Parts: sequence; C-alpha cells; structure tokens
Amino acid sequence: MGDLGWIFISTLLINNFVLAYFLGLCPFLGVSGKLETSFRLGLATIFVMVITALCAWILNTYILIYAPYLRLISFIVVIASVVQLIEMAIKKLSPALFRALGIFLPLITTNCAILGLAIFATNKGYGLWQGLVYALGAGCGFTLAIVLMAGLREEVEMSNVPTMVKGIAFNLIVSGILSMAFMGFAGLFSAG
Amino acid sequence: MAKSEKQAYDEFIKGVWRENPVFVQVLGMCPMLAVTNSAINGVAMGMATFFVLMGSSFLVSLLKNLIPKQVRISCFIIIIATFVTVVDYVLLATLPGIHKELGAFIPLIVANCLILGRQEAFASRNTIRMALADALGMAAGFLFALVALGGIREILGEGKLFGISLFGDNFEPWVIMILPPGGFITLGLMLLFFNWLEEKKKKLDAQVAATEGSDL
Amino acid sequence: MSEEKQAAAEAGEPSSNRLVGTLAVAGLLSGIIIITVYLATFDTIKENKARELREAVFRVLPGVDKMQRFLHKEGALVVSHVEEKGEKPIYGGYDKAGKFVGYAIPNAGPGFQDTVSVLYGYKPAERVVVGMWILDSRETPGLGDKIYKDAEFVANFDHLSVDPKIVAVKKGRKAKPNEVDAITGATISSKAVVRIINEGNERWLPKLSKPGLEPALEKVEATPEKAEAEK
Amino acid sequence: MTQKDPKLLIQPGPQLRQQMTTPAVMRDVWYALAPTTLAGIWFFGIGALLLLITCIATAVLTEWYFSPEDERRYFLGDGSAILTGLLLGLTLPPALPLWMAVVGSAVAIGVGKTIWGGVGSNLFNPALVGRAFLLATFPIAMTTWTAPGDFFTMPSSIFALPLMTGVVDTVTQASPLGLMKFEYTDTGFVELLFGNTSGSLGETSGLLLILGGLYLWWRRDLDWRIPVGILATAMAFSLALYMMDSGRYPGPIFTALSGGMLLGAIFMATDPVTSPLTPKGIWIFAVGIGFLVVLIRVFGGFPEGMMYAILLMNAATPLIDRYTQPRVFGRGLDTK
Amino acid sequence: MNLLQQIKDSLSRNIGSFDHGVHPRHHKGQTEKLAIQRLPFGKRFVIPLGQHIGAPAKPIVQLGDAVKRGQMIAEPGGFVSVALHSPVTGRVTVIGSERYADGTFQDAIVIEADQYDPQQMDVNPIDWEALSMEDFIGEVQKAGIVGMGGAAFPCHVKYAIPDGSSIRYLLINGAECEPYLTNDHRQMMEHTEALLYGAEIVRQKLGAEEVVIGVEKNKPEAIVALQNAIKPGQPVRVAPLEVKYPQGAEKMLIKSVFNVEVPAGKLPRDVGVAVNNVGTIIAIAEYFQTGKPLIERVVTVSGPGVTYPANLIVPLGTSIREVLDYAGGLKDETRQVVLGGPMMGASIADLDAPMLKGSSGVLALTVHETERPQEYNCIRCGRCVEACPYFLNPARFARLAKARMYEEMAETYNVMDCVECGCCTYSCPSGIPIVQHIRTAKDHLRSMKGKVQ
Ligand SMILES: Cc1cc2nc3c(=O)[nH]c(=O)nc-3n(C[C@H](O)[C@H](O)[C@H](O)COP(=O)(O)O)c2cc1C
Ligand SMILES: Cc1cc2nc3c(=O)[nH]c(=O)nc-3n(C[C@H](O)[C@H](O)[C@H](O)COP(=O)(O)O)c2cc1C
Ligand SMILES: Cc1cc2nc3c(=O)[nH]c(=O)nc-3n(C[C@H](O)[C@H](O)[C@H](O)COP(=O)(O)O)c2cc1C
Ligand SMILES: Cc1cc2nc3c(=O)[nH]c(=O)nc-3n(C[C@H](O)[C@H](O)[C@H](O)CO)c2cc1C
Ligand code: SF4
Ligand code: SF4
Ligand code: SF4
Ligand code: SF4
Ligand code: FES
Repeated sequence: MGDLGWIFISTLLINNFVLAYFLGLCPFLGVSGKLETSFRLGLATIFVMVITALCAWILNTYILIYAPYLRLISFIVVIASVVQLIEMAIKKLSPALFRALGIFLPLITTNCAILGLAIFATNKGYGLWQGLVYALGAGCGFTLAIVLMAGLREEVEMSNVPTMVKGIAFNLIVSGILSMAFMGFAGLFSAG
Repeated sequence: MAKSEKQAYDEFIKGVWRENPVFVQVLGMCPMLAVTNSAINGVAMGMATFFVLMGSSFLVSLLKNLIPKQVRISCFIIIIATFVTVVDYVLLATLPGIHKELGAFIPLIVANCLILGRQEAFASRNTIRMALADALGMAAGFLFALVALGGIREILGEGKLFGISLFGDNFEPWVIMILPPGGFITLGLMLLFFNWLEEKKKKLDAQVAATEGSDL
Repeated sequence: MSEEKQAAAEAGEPSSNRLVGTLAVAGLLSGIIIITVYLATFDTIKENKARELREAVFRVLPGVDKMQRFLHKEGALVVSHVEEKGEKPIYGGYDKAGKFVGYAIPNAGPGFQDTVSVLYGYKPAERVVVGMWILDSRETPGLGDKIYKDAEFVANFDHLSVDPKIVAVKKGRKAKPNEVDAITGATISSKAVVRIINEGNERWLPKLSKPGLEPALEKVEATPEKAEAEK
Repeated sequence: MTQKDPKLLIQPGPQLRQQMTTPAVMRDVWYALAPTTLAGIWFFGIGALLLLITCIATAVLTEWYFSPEDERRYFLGDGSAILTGLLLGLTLPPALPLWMAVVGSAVAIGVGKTIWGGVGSNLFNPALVGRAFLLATFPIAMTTWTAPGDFFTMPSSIFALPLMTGVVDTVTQASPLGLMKFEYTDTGFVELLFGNTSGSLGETSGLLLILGGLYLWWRRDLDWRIPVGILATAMAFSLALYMMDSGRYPGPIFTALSGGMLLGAIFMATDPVTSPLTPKGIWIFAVGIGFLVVLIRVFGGFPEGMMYAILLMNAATPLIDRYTQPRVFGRGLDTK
Repeated sequence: MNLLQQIKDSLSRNIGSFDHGVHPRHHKGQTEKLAIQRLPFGKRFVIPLGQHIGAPAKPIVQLGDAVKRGQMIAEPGGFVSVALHSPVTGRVTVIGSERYADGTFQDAIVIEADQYDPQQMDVNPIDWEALSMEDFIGEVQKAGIVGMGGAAFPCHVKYAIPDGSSIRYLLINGAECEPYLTNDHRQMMEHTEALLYGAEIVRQKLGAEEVVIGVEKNKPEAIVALQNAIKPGQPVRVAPLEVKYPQGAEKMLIKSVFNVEVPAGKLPRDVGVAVNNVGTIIAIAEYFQTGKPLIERVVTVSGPGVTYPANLIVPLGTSIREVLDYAGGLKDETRQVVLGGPMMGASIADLDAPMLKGSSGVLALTVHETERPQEYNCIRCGRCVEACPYFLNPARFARLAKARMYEEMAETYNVMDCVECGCCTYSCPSGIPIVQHIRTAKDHLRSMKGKVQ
C-alpha cells in the first residue's frame, strides 16, 4: 500500500509527466488557454490513461511475452481502438458525458503521454494495480499541471505581456517556472 | 532538371531554417526536450528521427497511390512505428549506452507530430524525390535544433560540449540546465531569440522598403 | 497514367475489403520488417544485457568469476535459468574454483527524484556488504548522481557490516563498521541507498541458505550468458 | 484675485484620491526591511553588503534594459526593482559568489518580471523565481552556509571569477533547519530570535522581521491575514507532528522562527502582485503556504520549503482568485 | 430561521453602517456653519428640457411669450418625465440648443428675466389629504419634482407602487456622504419643519408605518434639530449613521438602517422601503404648502478655489458663473470646477452652463486636489476590492476592460451592478481610473445589447 501511495505521489508531483518528463506537451501548451477546457481535457486524459494502463497490462501479460517485438505497434493499435470503442459506447450511453469529454478523446489517443505511460509502466515492470495507480497519478498530475497553467494563462491574457514574448515562447518559460516550483516536491516521503 | 534540383534544394533549406520544425513551427517538442540535456543525446535523437522520417517519407511517397484515403493515417502510423521499432532495436544492439540515455523516449518518436505531419502534408502528395528532399530538410532542421538545444544545455550544465571540457576544472556547472526546468526555459529563450530576429528583420525590411519608396 | 486515373476513381469509393486489405498488407509488411530486425539483433541485445548484468555483479562481488540466478521457492533458494514473471531473482557469485563467494542482491526504492535501483554484494559468512552499484537512477546530475560517480561514497560499501543495520552519518563521522559517510549535498540520495540496501537485507537475509550450504555452481553451459561468453 | 475664465480641467470622477501611491508602498517596504538588512550586514560583514548591492544594481539595470525605451522612467520609478533585488539578496547565503548573484538577479527581473509585462503583471514572485533558479542551478553554493563572523569578514568565495566555483574559506556551519532535518538537533529560541545563527542574509533575526512586519501592517501596506494564516497553519501542523514524535519533528516555535519562515511570511508571500485579491482567497493562500512549508521541510527533500511553498501557491493564485469572488451585494440571497 | 442564523444575524447587525466603503476627509467645515442664503436673480435662465432621468419635457410656451415665476413652461414628455417651470417672471427668448455642463448641447428654453418684477409668487396651498393616490402622483409630476440626491429621478415614479407591493418605511436620505457638500445638512437644520411636514405627506400617501431619517454622525446639530422637532408619538425617527462614503447610496443606506440587502436588479420598494433625499421631501412640502413647484434648490458652493464658500438657494437655470461670482469668484489656483460632489460629480467644461435640478454643489478645486498620481500597473493590492461597497472586483474590471474583455466583465463579474460610486478609483494606489474603465465597458455592453435587439 505504501508502495502504491508513493507511486501516486511520485507521478503526481515529483515526476510529473508534463513538468518533469516533458510528455503531453502539445495539449499542455495548446489547450491550456481556457480553464474549463483544460479541466475537461485533464479528466479525459485521466480516463484514457487508466484504460491504457489496463490495455498495456493485458498486452504485456498475455501477448507480448511471446512477441516482444510487437510492443510498440500493438500498444498504438490497441490503445487507439479501445479508446475509439469506448468513445462510441459513451456516445450511445451518455451523450452528456460524451459532450463533456468525448471530443477530447481522439485528440489524446495518439499523444506521447499516453504511449509514454504504457511504455514506462512496462519498463518499470509494474503489475496491474501498480500500473493503474501509476496511470491515475500521471493523469491527475497532467490535470493539475494543465489546470494551473490554464489559470495562469487566463490571467496573463489580460495583462500586457510584450507581443514579442507572447505565444509558445512565453508558455514554455512559464512552464519552466512551474517546473521549478514543482522541484520543491523532490524527495517527498523518501527522506526516511 | 536544373529547375527541379533547385526546387529540391529549396525544400531542403526551408526545413533547415525558414520553416525549422522546432524554432519556427514548434513541432515535435516532447521527444526533444526530454533527451536534449547534452549535445550527443541531441545528435542521437536527431539521427533516430532522421532515419524514421526519411524511411517513412520514402515509403509513403512510394505507396501513395496504393493507400486509400480512409485508412491513410493508420497506414502512416504503422509505417512510422515499424521504422521506430527498427531504430530501437538497432540502437539497443549497437549503442547500448546511448540507448540507455534516451531510454523510453525512442519509442515516443512515433508520437512526434512532425513525422506524421510531414507524411500527411508532403510525402503523400509529392514525388519520391521531393519527399526525400523535404524529409532531409525537416530532419536536418530537427537535428540542428536538437543539437543546438542540447549543446547549450551541455555547455552551461556541464561546461562541456560533446563531452569535451571547455572551461577547465573550476567550472561551476549550471545544474538547472540539465534538469527539466532548464529545458523549458532554454527552449523558451531560444524561441524568444528567433522572434526577436524575426522582428528585427521585419523592421529592417520596412526600413529598406521605406527608403526605396522615397527614391522613386 | 491510366492506372493513376483508375486509382483516383477508386479512391472515391474504395470497398471496405480494400481498406481492410490495405491495412492487413501494411501490418504484414511491417511485421516482416520488424521480425527480421528483431531476429537480426536478438543475439547482440541479449548479450549486451547479460554482459551488463555480469559486469555489475562482478563489480559488487570482488573476486567473482562466475554467477548464476537464484529464486526463492518453497522456502529454499533454487537455481533458475529462465526468467519468470513476478519472481525477483538474486545472483550467486563463484570464484574461479567454483567456490561460492557471495550474493548480488538487486533492490529498488524511492530516491530524491525517482526510483533508484541498486545492486549490492553480500557475503553471508561475514555478514558484510562488499560492494554497491547503481543500476538505474534519475538523481540530480552533480549532486545525487554522486551515489555512483563519487568513488569515495561507493567505497563505503566495500566492507560494511549489516548488524544491526546500516546507518548513514554526516560525512567524516563514520566510526562504526555499520556506518556510511553520506555525501554532502546529497544526503537524501545517500540515505536512500542505505535504506534500499537495508530493505533488501530485510527481505532476503532470512531467505538465504545457511552459509556453506549455498546451491553449487551448476553446469555452466546451461546459462545462456556463459555460453555467449565462451564463444 | 479672480480669474476671468480659468482654463478648466475636465477629469473623470471621482476627483478625490487617498494619499498612498505604489512607489510609496514600495518605499515603505524598504524601510520595513532596513533593520533586517542592517542586521544581516552586521552579522555577516561587508561581504554581505557587497552581495546586496550587487543584487540591487543588477535588478535595476536589468529592469532598465528590458523596459520599453519610452516607459523606462515610469517602470523604474515605482522602486519595485530595487525591492526585488534587495529581497533576493536577503535570501542568499552570505558567501555566494557575486557573479551568481548577478545571474540570479537578472533572472529574477528578466524571467520573473519583465517578460510578463513589468510590475503588476507577473504571477510568480520575481525574487523567488530568481532564487529558485539559483538553487536549482548552483545547489551547492546555495546551500553552503557560513557562520556569522565579525564585521570585516569578506569571504573570498564571493570574488570567484564568472562561471567558476567559489571556494568558501570562512567557517561553514549547517543552518538551524539543516541541523534539524538531518541531525534532529534543535537550535535555541533566543538565537533564532536575535539572529546569531547561520542562514540566509536576511532570515536570521526573527525579531527584526516581526518589527518590519508590524510597521507595514501599521502603514496598511500588508495584509495581516497572510503572515498570520501562514504561521498559524505551519505551527498547528508542526505541533501535531511534534506531539506524535518530539524527538524527530521540530516544535511549533522552532518552525515559526527558523529559516525563511518569517522573511517569507511577512515580506514575500505578502507581495500583493502575486497573492490573491479576495479576502477568502487570501486565507486559502496563506493556509496553503503554511501547510506546504511544513510538508516540504518535514517530509520532503529540502530542509527549507518556504520558497517552493510560495511559488506553488503563486501558481494557484489565479485559480484561487477565480473561485473566491466575494458575494456581490444583493446577489445570491435566499429568494423569499 | 434557526438559532444559529439568528445569532449570526444579531452579531452582524452593525446598525448604522454597511461593509466596505471608504473614508475620505469630509472637508465640510468650510460651509457647515453657514446659513442658507438666497442668490439674487440673474438675467438669463436656461432650462434644459432633459435635466431628469426619463423622457425630456415638451415645451408649452412659444418664443417671445411672457411667463410668470412658477408658471409651467414644459409638460412631462411621458410617465417617466416631469414638468418644467419658469424660475422667474420674464420672457422666452430662445427655444433651442444650449450648452450643457458637460460641454454638449441640449434642447432648452431660455428665459430673460424681467428686471423690474418683484418675483413674488402667490401662495396656493393644496389640500393633499383630499387627493386620491393617482391625483397625488399627478401633482408631484406636475410640480416637476425629481430626486435632489443627485440622480434627478422623477419622484412620482417612485410613488407609483404597483399592486402587490407595499411600503412600510419612508427612508429620508440625509446622509450627505459626499465631502464638501452641506446643503442637506443645512436644510435639515433650517427647514426642519418643512422636512417633517413633507415626510408626513409622503408617509400618509404611501401608507408607510414609519419615517426614518438617516443622518451621518458628523452632523450632530442636524440630528439634534430633528430630534427636537419630532413630536412625541410622531412615527418618525432619526438613525445616526457611521461617517463613511457612500453611506448615502440608497442600497447602502437601507443596509445601514434596516440591515437588509436590496437584491441586485431590484428596487428599494421590493423590500418595502421608499428612499427620498432631504431636499426632495422639502420640495414636496413646499409645493403642497405654497404651490411653489421645483424652481430652485439649495446648492453648496465650496472647495479651496472658492473665495467665499456658501450654501445658496439657487433659482434653477442660473449660470454656474453667476453662482460662483456671488461666492466671490474663483481663486487663481482653481484648476477644475465640479458640479455635484467630488466623488460622484462631474467636472464641467463651461461656466456658462445652467444649474439643474440635480446640481447639489459647485466645487472649485485647485492643483492639490486635481493632480492625478502617475498611473502604474495594478499591483493587485486589493484595496479596491476592500473598498467596493457592492463587493465587486474592481481590479478585475480594470484589467478586463484594458484587455477589452467586456463580455466577461458582465457575465462573470457583474459589472452592471456597479453604481460608479468611485470608491475603487479613490483607493487605488496605482492611480488607475477604474471607474472610467467601468464606464467604457458599460457603454460598450449597452451598445452591444442595443445591436442584438
Ligand atoms: C536542484 C537540486 C537538486 C538536488 N538534488 C539532490 C539529489 O539528487 N540528491 C540529494 O540527496 N540531494 C539533492 N539536493 C539537495 C537536497 O535538497 C538537500 O538539500 C540535501 O540532501 C541536504 O544535504 P546536506 O545536508 O548534506 O547538504 C538537491 C538540491 C537541489 C537544489
Ligand atoms: C454612490 C452613491 C452615493 C450617494 N450618496 C447620496 C447621499 O449622500 N445623499 C443622498 O441623498 N443621496 C445619495 N445618493 C443617491 C441615492 O442613492 C438615492 O438615489 C437618493 O437618496 C434617492 O432620493 P431622491 O430620489 O430623492 O434623490 C447616492 C447614490 C450613489 C450611487
Ligand atoms: C424604470 C424605473 C423604475 C423605478 N421605480 C422605482 C420605484 O418604484 N421606487 C423607487 O424607490 N425607485 C425607483 N426607481 C429609481 C431607482 O431605484 C433609483 O432611485 C434611481 O435610479 C436613482 O437612484 P440613485 O440616486 O441612488 O442613483 C426606478 C428607476 C427606474 C429606472
Ligand atoms: C508587502 C510587499 C511585499 C513584496 N514582496 C516582494 C517579494 O517578495 N519579491 C519581489 O520580487 N517583490 C516584492 N514586492 C515588490 C513588488 O510587488 C514586486 O516587485 C512585484 O512582484 C513586481 O511586479 C513586494 C511589495 C510589497 C508591497
Ligand atoms: S504534436 Fe506531438 S510531437 Fe508534436 S509537439 Fe505536439 S506532442 Fe510533440
Ligand atoms: S453622494 Fe452626493 S448626492 Fe449622493 S448622497 Fe452623498 S452628498 Fe448626496
Ligand atoms: S465604482 Fe463600482 S466597482 Fe468601483 S467601488 Fe463603486 S460600485 Fe464598486
Ligand atoms: S486598488 Fe488599484 S492597484 Fe490595488 S488592486 Fe485595485 S486596481 Fe489594483
Ligand atoms: S503530447 Fe507529447 S508529443 Fe504530443
């Protein structure tokens, strides 16, 4: 249990996918303009990540031990199709949920944070529960980062950032400061 | 003939400088930021991307007429993933040290939007020759950006370039450069620098235009 | 030219058979390429991995020349040649004469940044740690990475008593045989290494065979890495 | 004498203004920091003075260089750059090489302030952005604490050549927090209060910091809720831990007086620009900082968490502000 | 209501005050001891047709007509509109565009005074007790009475209570929270009887139980004068109020006196209260006692730029210049002349513009008051937030308005609830003209709304 707790804290704060691993930067930089949207994108990401962890575990346990060379392709294909299936199911079962989250699903399925999650979880040799917690932590970490970023960006929208700086350059530097602030969590609960 | 050569050259130069995938188009950032804490890693990642981009551009433009529109993205991804897997295994077999450094980020080349983007925007619509020129340019531009970023981070972060010590023993390394915030901030500042160049150039052009106008 | 036109006409309404067919062909093609490369590189990769492991084991167990994997099964250590999922192995090291020297135990735990994977050598006869090596870590360059770059720190583990348990103390204060001089500026990472070894000891020491009763060196050809090395 | 027809000004109302202006607020903060600054120089010597001057000069020059030409006078006129330089200097170890201080101060103003659009637009505390950058860049130099010496000490490390390591030749000594975290030793209450301990230039004397805070509060330049909220939360949290294991966790008094707690709570968390606007938001902000400081100090990898706690809550400030708008007069009432 | 809520309520029942607001120095010393004087009649009187809120009045006189003092010269242009009367006996010389205080031109009737007329009026009391409610409202409209508190809102509209609502309290606004102004103060002391008489009329007509007169505590003489004049058993009481701006804003006043918040978008009558300024009530009293419609008002002439500050009865339509001249003229240091109080009033462009029904003061300000601090970026100090009596977020308004994000100002931050009291601008150390930004935003929003419809 302590192990699972640490996995969660570690991916949420210390090894945040966006701020420490540079994963999921396109949505992080591209969709963080509006708070509302960012939050929903975050939720959708958590969802897809958990599905991914599940798929990766199934693939790793039942298929890839026989054909390790298919890892990358099978991850991509399986994750994309499962998410697509779920998207269709959601659309049928709960149109409201679909409107809230569904539009983001295609955007996320092929991004590097999802693939990275599958690959890291595999490399770390996580079991089912560890993988799921890892995915949850990574997704929540992504949500935390993008929501903070969106808050900052909405605020900055109203202020007089020099035009030369505006845009990706500025967002990257803000991410850098945010990443620096998150360094404060390093070593959390491991000092012993 | 000469004309098409010039065209191909143009495509190449466009990718390296004018439409540099990183500094101008801001594509493919995730796989690059994570590994560019040294010039040599930048080279390795750049070369890996180079190979994947060239290979898939070649295949895609070769097969462009055979692939139906509806499944083209899936086909592109399969092609790209194939090349990435190949690179992964080859690196693991030949340069295990580098592979360890780049680690899990090699498979992530698949997700690099630059590669898929080039297939969609260029290779699937052009001749093999042009597709290769374009891929060469883009890959070279990407490589250039990775090495530049990795180089800066290595110089400040360790006082070295390609592992060669630059400032002597007493150098105080700028640890942040090798850490994630350093990546963000350095790339941000480099983009800022490019914006600044652009602005400067625009001003200069405007001045030139103004003086020419007055001459008339 | 006419072919192209035809293709264009078809592109409007390709049958679903054709779509599936294309994908299947693409998959097949890519499968063939991947398997070819996989087979071509398989041996080298395997050898690289084995060599890496061997080097690490030899590093943490000085004087060792041969090794084999152990698993803990049904209350005893048994030699294992194939990887099994979910089971964590340790390694036994033997000298040139085939005499048992000690164990190389891998363990991992949280460090300053991310998980730190440690391999350490343990001699059950003297109840001492005789070597430590970091297999994987993301500790801060220049600080935390001293846990493997700083020879002085690594040397702490050359002859380190595990009784009652290993303790990290401030640099220069090492007095007892079970104490480790921590790295200044990287106390957390140093303590993490110590903690990881202590945890490894807790898990493994009770499971080890009685000194002198360790599994004997089995037929060397059986271990694939040995086979490679002999080539 | 009466004028025939004076040239009348047309100005939008209201015609009256209270007397306080932004530059005056900034000047008040200088005055409030003066005792602490002088004490720092007294304890750590002329070297400390040089360090502070370097920080301030770099801050002002950077601000001047990056501000738009036609607005330079106005940008510098508010005096906030001097304050940023001073506060950064006060958070540095006294033996830090001057060239590093230059880097930190330039980053503080350049990355922490001007790219955001100058005073008032930045969302992170500029001085702390500079300091966080320095800590992550030169972790060893930034955690090498020297013991207070006599007035004429000038560590040779501060004159290290640019890009080169400074060799600290004065007596180094772990800070009270370092001692606590890694050796579980307490430092006495009296030392903490009067500041004869090692640590950052400006954080050593609790008493003078509190005095400065009272001055600012009296001048209405500072929102009392922030320091009170931070200290109360941090002390409550550490009291709870202390009661669980007093040998291992620091007590509430030590928590309140050690490290950057007071400097941060009184002068840095209160930076109006980077703290929430709404009363409820300010409480959330303060409680968040108090909690994070103790979390990082006790369970995290760093002996001191004030800087990170403030930066993290700075990041959350826009969100806090957004969700704590006060209830508008006449809205949200129970409809009868 | 549960017990907890009750305890909370009784604790928060800080009668006599409201939350937030500002404390500007009140500068009333210059005029508060000066008895009301009458300004001599001038020569030329300009009566703009649209000097109240609502539809402009319609002229009923012709060019060249002779008019008597108090004669109706324009009739109401609709229900939300009032009549206009001639302030003097004289002749109509112009019906057309005239300069307004803000520099624009407005339709007006100009009357040249008859220099030789004694300007006396007949006394024609009106038996208000006999009037039906409808007739009463008609009379008030005919008398041209508008709110004298500054907004110049037609008074009779307030009295037209729709079915279903009823008024329990008549709240008389004697707060006079604007610095410098003392006209309400003097009227409460000198016209106490008229005030109480008017209060009785309105109370009876509206069927209210009680009259409450809210007066800030910095006018103790007024409070004493009123208390002495109130007869035992009369349903009138004086509520002393904390000295704080904008104590006189009606919703703040209601909060201070009754601890009731008028919901946003609702009117005082929705909580059973009718609010009238002191001057308004006195004007009503005078009309029913003597038949004199609203043709003059009490004005405070003050400020450091005025030679002899005074409280004057000014015939409406008199030019500002004449008022100032009577007060000894402007000093050389004068930089700005303000019509109304220094917080809500507007600076004027032309001294020849006329005094209006809503002009409570003429203030001459010097460099010391008019110099504006250098404007800096907002430093989010929160002083404006702590000042806004409506609990809005002025800092956010300023930022959003600068970024032209007007829609968000309305949707998320309720900018339309702002009454432009000026507390935010007053308290801002960065010298940001927040109210100005808010006005820009409101104008924009209104014009957008117009377009959509
Ligand atoms: C940027 C940065 C990176 C750090 N990295 C590590 C690290 O990897 N491992 C570690 O033990 N301490 C690291 N530290 C230092 C710890 O925060 C802590 O200060 C240190 O372990 C205290 O040790 P000392 O008491 O020996 O100085 C780092 C500090 C900073 C500022
Ligand atoms: C900010 C503000 C301050 C006000 N201050 C006063 C005041 O001090 N005295 C006053 O009579 N009316 C004041 N008013 C006007 C009142 O809100 C209200 O309109 C008036 O009392 C109604 O009476 P009337 O219609 O008779 O003028 C103020 C309005 C605002 C918006
Ligand atoms: C259409 C309309 C109807 C109004 N009806 C009433 C009313 O019935 N009772 C009332 O007290 N005020 C009424 N008012 C007046 C306002 O509440 C307020 O007193 C007026 O706008 C001036 O207020 P101020 O002086 O505080 O700015 C009405 C205003 C408008 C625009
Ligand atoms: C009470 C108070 C505290 C301040 N604290 C800081 C601070 O910690 N760091 C800083 O750079 N500026 C500080 N300032 C100055 C100023 O607000 C700061 O430079 C702005 O963040 C620049 O936009 C402070 C100002 C005041 C009034
Ligand atoms: S699209 Fe993909 S590869 Fe490109 S920058 Fe975004 S995340 Fe990175
Ligand atoms: S603001 Fe002016 S008009 Fe309004 S109540 Fe106060 S003094 Fe009267
Ligand atoms: S002017 Fe508007 S926003 Fe400003 S204090 Fe008054 S009500 Fe609030
Ligand atoms: S008072 Fe001025 S500076 Fe302070 S928060 Fe409000 S607008 Fe900003
Ligand atoms: S999200 Fe990482 S590459 Fe796009």
